[in-house]
Amino acid sequence: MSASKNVKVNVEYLTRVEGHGNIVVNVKDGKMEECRLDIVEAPRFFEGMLRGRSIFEAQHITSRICGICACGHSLASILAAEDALGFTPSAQTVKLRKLLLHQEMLDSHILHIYLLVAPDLLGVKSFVPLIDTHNTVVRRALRMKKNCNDVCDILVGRHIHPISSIVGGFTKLPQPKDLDAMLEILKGLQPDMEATIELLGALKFPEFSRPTEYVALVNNTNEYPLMEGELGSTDGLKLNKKDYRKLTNEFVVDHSSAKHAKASRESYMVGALARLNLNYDKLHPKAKKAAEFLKIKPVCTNPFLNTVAQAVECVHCLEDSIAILEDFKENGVKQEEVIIVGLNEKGTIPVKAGKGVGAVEVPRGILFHNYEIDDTGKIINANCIIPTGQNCNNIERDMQKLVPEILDKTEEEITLMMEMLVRAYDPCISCSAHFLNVKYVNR
Amino acid sequence: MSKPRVAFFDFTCCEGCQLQVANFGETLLDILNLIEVVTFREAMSEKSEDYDVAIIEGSITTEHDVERIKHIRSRAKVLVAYGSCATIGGINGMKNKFPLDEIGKYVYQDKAKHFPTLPTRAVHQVVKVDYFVNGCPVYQPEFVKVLKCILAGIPYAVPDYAVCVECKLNENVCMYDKGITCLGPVTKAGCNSWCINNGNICYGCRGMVTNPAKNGQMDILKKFNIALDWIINKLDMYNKPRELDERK
Amino acid sequence: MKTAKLTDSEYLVKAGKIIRARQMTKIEKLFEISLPGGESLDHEPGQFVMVSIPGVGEAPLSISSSPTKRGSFEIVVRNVGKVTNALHKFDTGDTVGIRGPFGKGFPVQILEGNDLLFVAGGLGIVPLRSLINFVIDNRRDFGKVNILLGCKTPQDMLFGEEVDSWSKRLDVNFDITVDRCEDPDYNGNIGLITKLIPGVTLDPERTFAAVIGPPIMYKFVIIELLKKNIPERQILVSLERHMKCGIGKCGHCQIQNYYCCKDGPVFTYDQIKDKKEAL
Amino acid sequence: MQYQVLKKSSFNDFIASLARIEKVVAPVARGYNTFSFQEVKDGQDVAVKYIPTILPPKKYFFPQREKLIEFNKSAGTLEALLEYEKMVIFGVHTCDLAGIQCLNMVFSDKPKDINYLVRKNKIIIIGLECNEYCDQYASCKVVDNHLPNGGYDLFFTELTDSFIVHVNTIYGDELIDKTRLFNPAEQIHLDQLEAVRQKKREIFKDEVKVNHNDLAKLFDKSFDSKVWDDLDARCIACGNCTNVCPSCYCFDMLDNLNLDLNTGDRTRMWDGCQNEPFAKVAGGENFRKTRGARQRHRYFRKFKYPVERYSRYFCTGCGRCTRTCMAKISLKETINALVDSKEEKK
Ligand SMILES: Cc1cc2nc3c(=O)[nH]c(=O)nc-3n(C[C@H](O)[C@H](O)[C@H](O)COP(=O)(O)OP(=O)(O)OC[C@H]3O[C@@H](n4cnc5c(N)ncnc54)[C@H](O)[C@@H]3O)c2cc1C
Ligand code: SF4
Ligand code: SF4
Ligand code: SF4
Repeated sequence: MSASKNVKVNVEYLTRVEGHGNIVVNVKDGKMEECRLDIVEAPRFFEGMLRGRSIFEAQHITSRICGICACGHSLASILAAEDALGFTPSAQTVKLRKLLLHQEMLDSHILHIYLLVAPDLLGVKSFVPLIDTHNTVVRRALRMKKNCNDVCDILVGRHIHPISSIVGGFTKLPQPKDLDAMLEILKGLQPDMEATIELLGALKFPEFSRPTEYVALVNNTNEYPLMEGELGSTDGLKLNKKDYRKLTNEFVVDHSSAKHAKASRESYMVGALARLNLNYDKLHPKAKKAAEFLKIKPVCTNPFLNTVAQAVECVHCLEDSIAILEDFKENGVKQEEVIIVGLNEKGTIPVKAGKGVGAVEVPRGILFHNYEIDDTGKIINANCIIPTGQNCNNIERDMQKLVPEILDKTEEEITLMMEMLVRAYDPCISCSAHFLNVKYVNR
Repeated sequence: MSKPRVAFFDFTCCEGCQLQVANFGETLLDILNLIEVVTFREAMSEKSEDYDVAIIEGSITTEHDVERIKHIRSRAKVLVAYGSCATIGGINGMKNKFPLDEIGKYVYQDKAKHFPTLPTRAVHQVVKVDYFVNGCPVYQPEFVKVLKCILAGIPYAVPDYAVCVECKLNENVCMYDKGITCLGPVTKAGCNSWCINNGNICYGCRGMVTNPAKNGQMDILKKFNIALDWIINKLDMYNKPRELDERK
Repeated sequence: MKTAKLTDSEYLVKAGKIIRARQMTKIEKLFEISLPGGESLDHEPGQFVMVSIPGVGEAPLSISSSPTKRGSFEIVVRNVGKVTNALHKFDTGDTVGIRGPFGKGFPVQILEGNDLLFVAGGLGIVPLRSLINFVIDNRRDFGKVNILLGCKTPQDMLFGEEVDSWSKRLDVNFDITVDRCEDPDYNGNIGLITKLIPGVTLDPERTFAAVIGPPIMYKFVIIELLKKNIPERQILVSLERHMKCGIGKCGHCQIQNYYCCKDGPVFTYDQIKDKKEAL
Repeated sequence: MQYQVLKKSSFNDFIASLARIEKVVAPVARGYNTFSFQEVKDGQDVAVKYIPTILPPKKYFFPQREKLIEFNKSAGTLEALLEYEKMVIFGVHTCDLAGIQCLNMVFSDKPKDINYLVRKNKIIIIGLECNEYCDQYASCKVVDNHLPNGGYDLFFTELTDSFIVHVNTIYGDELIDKTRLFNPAEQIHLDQLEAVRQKKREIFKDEVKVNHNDLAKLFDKSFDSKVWDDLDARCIACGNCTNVCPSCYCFDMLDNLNLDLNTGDRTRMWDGCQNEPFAKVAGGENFRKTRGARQRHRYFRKFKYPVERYSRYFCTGCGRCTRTCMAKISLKETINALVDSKEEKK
């Protein structure tokens, strides 16, 4: 019967994702005629707006690309700016940035797992009904998110659009009492994290598999690479971050809604699952234990399990944060490194013309910022490549493989499955729309 | 009193302000005791066309946005502009510095025609706004304050004095003493000088005070060894769409 | 940080019970308020109280009723902002916080035995009414009484019936004018209140003028009164300023060296004529 | 004993032993030649040589934000409350002592402000003499505040290797007793103190073109001066000058309702006459609409109005307003400009 089935899925305003997207599936007589993810976000023209501004403002502005991965954008922007300026941050600064990125990862993953994905797996439309049915779970989720937020508040003033993390370092450094406060919060988070892993162990994710190329930062240290390293893939690709364009390799497909990216094959995936697939060995031992418990190991080819990979990363980030803080507690924070740059009124950071790339593993995958500046520090050109933009192509291919496999289900069930698939990637549509050449679908 | 039905809508923005709500932690549950959230696309699949309070995030940048905001206005009893994008145009307003087709081409090349866009406007520049929650992102304690005013049905006035006032009350070392320019003196207070407390400058995200001493401020900024266009850039980062008010 | 309870704080309020509430116009509402145990407010005409709603705030409001009215007092609230807006939602039976009475009212002892000219524009009738009714209730203690009222349109006239009763009294000279009127049947005065003053016959030596209205009104009315040779110290005005404490501390109401809340709100023209910030 | 002596070598012990008895606040360096009063535990934390702090010690007597009332609507209760803390303030310069004296007058003027007065009684004040000018902005001599004039429990003057300490109250005396680090002053110390004072009389000069006795008179004639127009063009109304002033005491009252929509408080918060909405009333009228009028009001509130009400200048000469002004509006320059413009008219 499925062979002659007609299915029309048209999800306008995909919810519980960041940004605006539509899913369009059209199956006629069992034949798939259309299957796409449309991006309908209003364009914001960030790259255009950056031109003519000081490189020292880029971080502040690009942080506003995305409210969810604001810290990630801010960090990628800072790294790109420092690369362009030829500035090398201190070891302490790098460590504090890692701590910040960990909070971002934790916060975003927790939001995704609990508030965006869990409702699907528990058969409700949002976390609101869960307040009554699963009150402890909701409270835990909110508490965990609040904890990450509180750490960010102490570290950089706030989580959304961090204040004190800038080109050159930090405008405010944690005092001994701050270190204690952050440690206390994060240690308090550990039991909730265990409960989270347990909860995920009890949830059932859809079964599906489609091998693809997985791309993430790789390096040859023992550290799970999030900010340092080069680009690597499960297909053996190795590239310097400066050559990111060879990876993202954007191309335009006529019928498609987005400017897509491909590396070695027709599409690739970035994000937690890609990172886990590439760098599993470098995870914190506790994270590995969580992975074993959740039965996820490399190379995992089920995109729905991206959520599980996120949970594993949460454990890693939490434990590594605690380790970083304990190290600071033991060795102290050098307060004299505090920096204030503004528009570089005082020439704190020497300026020269140059180009720079920042590549940071943000919650949804690898993020690139790339600036070209003149010898006054004015931005001449800017380019940002967002993880979801890179994933778009892969998502569509997953959709195209998935639809025929579930044609025996009702249209409603198919719709939900498609939404869940897209959501599993934790897409940040508003970001991606700004930077890839997407077809604007009039709403 | 039955709980007012509250809907969140996002326009052109980063959705960070909506996220500030999720970041309340367990306080969120106290808030949900007071209001019934009927639409919150970022975190809920439920949606409703029946709401009392519409909270608008983001600025108005397309024809479609204009239609949509007018529709929402016609249904909502109370309309709240939420965040810099909505209250003053915010970061998106920097776009207004460029000819629209030029900036479109720069970002989207030959596909630019698929991205029709209008000059960035704040919500009150298109429809009537009842409450303003300024800031990029919004300052949660202020949002709670405004929410309580909405519940009590009384107006809320955004402080119309400079961020410096709060900054001084917090006894920060002034950025100008550090040799760095700061927009605190022309920016509306209400954020408890958030950025300066954290060692950074004020970028003006809450919008200018109603009666800024623009010349005096320019004087001061000019004393620093920086080019005029950078100063103007600085003032325009959030406040560019303000000129649409002035022209009116 | 320690905390202690204070029983003698100036900021404590008494629980005022609204015993009557009446919407007078779209934006003005009258409240009659009684204090616990029927305690008397003991005010002078022209004084004000700080009225508060917990969680919303406080606002200075003139006492509109005469001290001769016992057991309760009246205020009239124009809805302009936060507190006044919230007050408009209040009704009979609700409780508001009361501090006061505050400020210097009209010097009743000095006025006794003299002629009086009342000039009220717009909301100015609210505080002036406390003195007018006081005088009417003690009519024998005063000489000639003239009442001049002005408002935007006939519909904006507050206390219509009461004003009517004043106008009908034989021992009171009464006149009224409106800024504009669309009603073709209206045959009263149209124009500014200043126009009414030349027509009043008075003995300047023994006349005290009490003037309350919007800021812009004072200048012009006072010019007319001076033309009538009323001595400067016999012209009384009541000024309105932003106020937060009511007790001469918060600084908002300062008019040069005067605190409007403590040294006023009623001033003689003589006191303020050299104060450029006053009028 | 009126005068006691503390060896400089015992200073750290002194602060540390004070800190064991009571909370101690003192000037602490904040970098960029700025200081603020903060809690200290040891003498090393204290910046004995400092220029006036960002905020004056006023913040302990009259805090930036202070709860006055707490209420519970459903229970129908409303209580006035006082937040206070016992403490010792070390290192108050003579200008700031004068500032506290100004506030004392305002808040004990009837009706009394109990919150201020009780809190003040919990605070022990240790003054510290400036043997030299703090910086070019200080103008303590203009208002004759460069020499101590009461208002403290103990008063420290730095001598070569010791501090000579004037004991002014029994509270001060108790501290001397409790810390056991002081010795009675000898003639040589008193001589040294006199030498310091003598030298001060020489270096501290009237910093403006008018003697301090004639200042109020200068303002009698200055209300319409065009000096205010100049300030109008330059001032940006950031409000810094009033917020840092030790004798400014204007405030706002704010109600807070908790999320239960039932309990809450009424709080007073510093406000300042430079802020745009300060004198605005409903209906839109602003009685000091221009920045120039607001600046004028500020000056008159220092040099004229309080003289009529409290018979003293409310400028303490600390120089904070000039130091902090974005537009570099200088108190001394303004006074001189007023003098000049008066002369021009003649
Ligand atoms: C002595 C005196 C007597 C008054 N008598 C009356 C009266 O009888 N009836 C009446 O309706 N109004 C009267 N007023 C005015 C009334 O106090 C204000 O309208 C009221 O305080 C505004 O408070 P709000 O919270 O509603 O407004 P807000 O929301 O606080 O502000 C609205 C506007 O009012 C201004 N404002 C705020 N607080 C005050 C204040 N304390 N005084 C003046 N303006 C203020 C604000 O600057 C703003 O422009 C009187 C004022 C004074 C000083
Ligand atoms: S105001 Fe700022 S934080 Fe809020 S949506 Fe806009 S860009 Fe994001
Ligand atoms: S740091 Fe900025 S906000 Fe603070 S006082 Fe200085 S100029 Fe004003
Ligand atoms: S300090 Fe300035 S930039 Fe920062 S939140 Fe406040 S208004 Fe916005």
